[in-house]
Amino acid sequence: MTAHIASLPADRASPALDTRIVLEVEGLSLSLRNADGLLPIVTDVSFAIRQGEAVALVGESGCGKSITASAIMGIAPDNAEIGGTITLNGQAISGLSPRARRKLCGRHMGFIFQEPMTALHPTLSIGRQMTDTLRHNLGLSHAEATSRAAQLLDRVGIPRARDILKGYVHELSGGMRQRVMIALAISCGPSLVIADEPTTALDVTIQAQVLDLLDDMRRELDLAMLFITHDLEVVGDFCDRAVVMYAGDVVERGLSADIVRSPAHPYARGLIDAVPDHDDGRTRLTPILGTVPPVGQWPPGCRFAPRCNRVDAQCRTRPALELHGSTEARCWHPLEPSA
Amino acid sequence: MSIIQATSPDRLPGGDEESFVTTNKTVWQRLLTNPTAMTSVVMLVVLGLSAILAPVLAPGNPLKVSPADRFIAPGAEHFFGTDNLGRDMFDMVLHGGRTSLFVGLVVTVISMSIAVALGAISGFYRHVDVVLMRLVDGLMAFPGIVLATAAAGILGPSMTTVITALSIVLIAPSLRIVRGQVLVVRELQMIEAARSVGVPTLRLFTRYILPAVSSPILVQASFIFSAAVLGEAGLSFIGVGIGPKELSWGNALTEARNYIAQAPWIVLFPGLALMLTILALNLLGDSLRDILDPRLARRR
Amino acid sequence: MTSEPMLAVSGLSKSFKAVKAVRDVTFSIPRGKTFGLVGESGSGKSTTARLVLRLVEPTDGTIRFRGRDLAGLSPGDLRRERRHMQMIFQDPFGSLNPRMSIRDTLTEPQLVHGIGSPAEHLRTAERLLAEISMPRTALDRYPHEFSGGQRQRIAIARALSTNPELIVADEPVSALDVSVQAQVLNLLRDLQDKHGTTMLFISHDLRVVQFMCDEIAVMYLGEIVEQGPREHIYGAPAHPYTQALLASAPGKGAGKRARLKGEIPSAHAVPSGCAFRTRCPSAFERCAIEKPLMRDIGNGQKAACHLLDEAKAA
Amino acid sequence: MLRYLGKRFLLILPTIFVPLILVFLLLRLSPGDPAGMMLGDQATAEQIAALRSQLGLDQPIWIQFLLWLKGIVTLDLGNSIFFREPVMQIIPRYAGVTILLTLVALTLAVIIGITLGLVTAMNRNKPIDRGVVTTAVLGISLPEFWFALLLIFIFAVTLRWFPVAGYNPPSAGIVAFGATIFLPALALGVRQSALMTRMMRSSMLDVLNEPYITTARAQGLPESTVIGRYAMRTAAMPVVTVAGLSAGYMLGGAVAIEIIFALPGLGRMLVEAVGRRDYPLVEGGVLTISLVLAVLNLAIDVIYAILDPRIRYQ
Repeated sequence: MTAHIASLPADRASPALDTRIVLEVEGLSLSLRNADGLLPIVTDVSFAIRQGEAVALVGESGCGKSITASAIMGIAPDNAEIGGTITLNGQAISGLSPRARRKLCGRHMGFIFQEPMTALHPTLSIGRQMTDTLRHNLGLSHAEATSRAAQLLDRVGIPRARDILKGYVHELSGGMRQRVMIALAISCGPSLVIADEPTTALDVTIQAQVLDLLDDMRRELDLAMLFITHDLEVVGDFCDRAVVMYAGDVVERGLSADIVRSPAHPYARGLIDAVPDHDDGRTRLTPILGTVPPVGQWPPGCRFAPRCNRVDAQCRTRPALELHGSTEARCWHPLEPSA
Repeated sequence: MSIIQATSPDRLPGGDEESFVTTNKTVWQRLLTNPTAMTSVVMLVVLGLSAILAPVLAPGNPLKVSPADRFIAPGAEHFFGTDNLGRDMFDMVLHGGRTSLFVGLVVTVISMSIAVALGAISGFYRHVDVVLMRLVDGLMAFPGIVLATAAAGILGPSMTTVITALSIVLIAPSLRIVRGQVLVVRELQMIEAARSVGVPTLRLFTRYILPAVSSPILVQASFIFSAAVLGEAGLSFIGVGIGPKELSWGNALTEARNYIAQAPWIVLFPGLALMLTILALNLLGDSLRDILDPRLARRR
Repeated sequence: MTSEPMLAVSGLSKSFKAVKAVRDVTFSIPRGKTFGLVGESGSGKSTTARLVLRLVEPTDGTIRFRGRDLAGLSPGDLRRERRHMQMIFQDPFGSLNPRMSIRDTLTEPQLVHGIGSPAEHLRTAERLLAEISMPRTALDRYPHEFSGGQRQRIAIARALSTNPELIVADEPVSALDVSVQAQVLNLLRDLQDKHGTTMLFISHDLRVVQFMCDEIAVMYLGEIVEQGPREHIYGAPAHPYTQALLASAPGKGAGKRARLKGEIPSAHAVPSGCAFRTRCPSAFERCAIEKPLMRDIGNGQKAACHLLDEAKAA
Repeated sequence: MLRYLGKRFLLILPTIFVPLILVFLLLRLSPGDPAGMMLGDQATAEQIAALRSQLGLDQPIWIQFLLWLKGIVTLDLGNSIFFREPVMQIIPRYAGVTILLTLVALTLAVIIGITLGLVTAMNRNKPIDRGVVTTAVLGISLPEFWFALLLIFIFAVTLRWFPVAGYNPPSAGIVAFGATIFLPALALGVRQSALMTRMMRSSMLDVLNEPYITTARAQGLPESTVIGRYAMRTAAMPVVTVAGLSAGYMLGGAVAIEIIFALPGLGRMLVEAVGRRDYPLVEGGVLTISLVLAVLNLAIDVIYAILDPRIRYQ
């Protein structure tokens, strides 16, 4: 499977082609078991991330991007049924026991959440949360863990690190909290960091600072980064490649520069057109009509068909993810690449 | 936050221009299909009917003494047996239920009405709130039954005393809940939206705030009912309740405890009736909470 | 353009105990135009929106609307005046009463202001539904049956139901997904063009403000630091904060640009002199001592920064 | 921290005074002459007048209130009418039993509640969870005094494991004391432990859904640490809060329990004093219970402040 992915044309232009693959997700599907049976949430998601590379998982709320990340981390809800294979640093981890999966967390995978205020413990000190992780994962002594924690805080640009270690999350500003979260995620030297909407809750100027920090950390530590977001402009700026999801499906995959400039899938095009353009005056926006179908009410065939302006009878059957121009798209009638 | 909730199906936006989100069952449908709720309703209907129909089911004075029939074990003649004075326990339980349920109902209505009125004022006027909440603090921490005992001792045991004492004691917890809910609702954006539209204060209260707090009030009322039934029985049991001339489940147990070795049934049945009533009310409160507040229900 | 602006706010201030949330805000909106307030959290933009409508009582300042000072109106007069000024809120899930059908929601404003008969209320509600492209069957449905975008459209219809002259929209699309955002923004602009409504538009999203507004004021820590026509604010920002704000927005490539250092100070401890000086890349001594005044820099653009004086003197 | 405790102390004052004032008003404002009622039908007019002036009942009500307040502050509550000795000498003879009973019952309830709450939350919807949840509903519906009678019937009358009634103080040895306190404490504690089980269970289920628990797991911490340190710390807080209220209910429930088990405690003393119209002793009993509760609640506030650093800053 590695060979298959490595041979994708999209990868040929990837800046990180020569490095090893850290994470490989192949045919990942996830359903939630409830009283009425199995509810599919995510179907057939495949992508790979190389060392030092940032891959974006893009989509609107409910597209399944966050739960995909939780499946990779092994912290999906208890009632989730997961199919497909997940390979981390060459080891197939999807078949491992929950206990073995947990051992990979922290040490090999770090996680950054959207809301650091709620993602950090409210009544344990910052230092305690960091040293717990360091001591458990790396077997450090209390003193070693404390000084390592202080170094980490220093590294993510937090002044007075020793004082902050004694403090609590509610005493920090939003940007500082997210820096602590980042320090925690990279604390045990993971090869993969998954960031779930890490800057959505932040102000614009702080968002820029935190994005820069993430970018720096990725380069300095040669991290593979899975960046989950709804914001295509952030993707264009900070990610090498992008995977666009819609209604639990991957609809487009390729270099993020290509997708942002000239997407093949009408949904990706719609997402770009829906954002007000910087250098435009009073023109109308081009919205995507209708709304995302709820989970469990996906149409057969192409799931975007009911909202698509290029739809025809063929769209009643499910298209495959195929190469169109420079990117791969799951579409019968992809857009022509623009010059 | 985002990991589980963003993708949980019930939070997804759904429907488009012509097809709206398919709605869940109405409150009534949920009530009727909730086994716990229906069990409690059936229990309460049976208990209520037997209290109302007690004079028909057990005619005559249940307190009439019949020394020849002392300590008859439960059987076909006397379903629940007889006590130390030869009184039929079945009759006593039926008639005792009238007192318990009557006191419970009246106390619930009185304390909840006052709590809603005061809670509304308290939720809207800061200075009233400060005073009222300190009073509530004082009343909440202190054991109501001790206060009611003192009150009953001073005012003399009677049904009025019991109802007054329990009403006062039970206003405090209800008031705190109503006030808390009003404070939450008051901060909702729909209230600001209504104010910005120009909705007058009184209409704001009746059309926006009261409907929003009605569910917790209903839930609280069933718990207050159960607390009142328990309180009456407790007061009557220690002899400062409705007085020995009236029948109540608590009263019946006062003397029964001296004969527990000879005739355990005279302790068993009034207590069982009491417990089933309280159980039914608690179950009703629990299931109402589940039905009216789906956010909490998902947890069960 | 008529000479008198629809709304003229002057010296508007609000303190919550020791916190000066809004300080000396002055702006005016010509009839039929959209004025944007943009800023990060703690900038006081949402409080300003509520002060303008007197949903929050101002500590100081005047709000001239339709020829009268709103700040001086009695509660009764203010309530009656509300039919001419309506608000759209950020949270489409919270701003509608879940127990009121769409019919009741849309007729409520007319009812409380005594506009027309019940039959007319219903006709207006039906017309509004048509304007937001929703079928008549929506009337007897309840808010929870709609998606976020649909609810926000209903909230817009409610705001229009009294035919107001001013609409204040506080972050009306920030709770919505991008594709739905576009629907709502289009709708707002179409309706504004059709009815000629004046709008005060509040957002943290520079792209959205640029799309919606004719004139824009940038707020920082409770004050307006720069204000002017859209094309000048975006084309030639004069204040270092505006420049930084524009530079921080994503979508410009990953190249390293000058980033603002530090965090937004707490509103409890606003820095002396220029409030922005603690994060400003070009701050100098004067900024800590003296508060910069708003100065005209031509083309209707104004900014409060000492650098502009220095540039002029140089 | 000290400021917080000072504030909590001020908030606890109403807990002491509201019940006392209520009793004061009931005594003074209820129909009939307390002095006459206390002395009974045979008393002469002189005797009544003497008692009236001794109790200060011939003074205006506000003077009575001040005198009464002075008595409380100086802990001089006068003489018991029945025992003919100072109230403050009688109270300690009864208070110890009640306090011990409440503490044992509270400890039982907290241990049972936290353990079962934890077990059920970790085994949600499994047979053990369903079993305990059902039992807890039954437990909450169990009247203490009836449960006490059942316990006596089963363990004292039938199995003869414990004495039917009576009391051995701790000085008589821990086994003798335990034998007389176990059944009363169990009877008193069962409702509260059922309440705490439910509270702990739902609080734990809430906390397990918190993002910071996901973070702890995502950091690779073992489940025992995640539950034992990260979840328990926050999940136990509502239980701590409830413990204060539980103590109050228990002091109330102790009245009936002390009567049933013939324990020489405050509750029984109070009921007897009420029956004898020994008002100084009634006031003394109420004051004692208030003070015990105030101390307990302060202790809980301290625990709370240790568990939750956030409230220290409020």
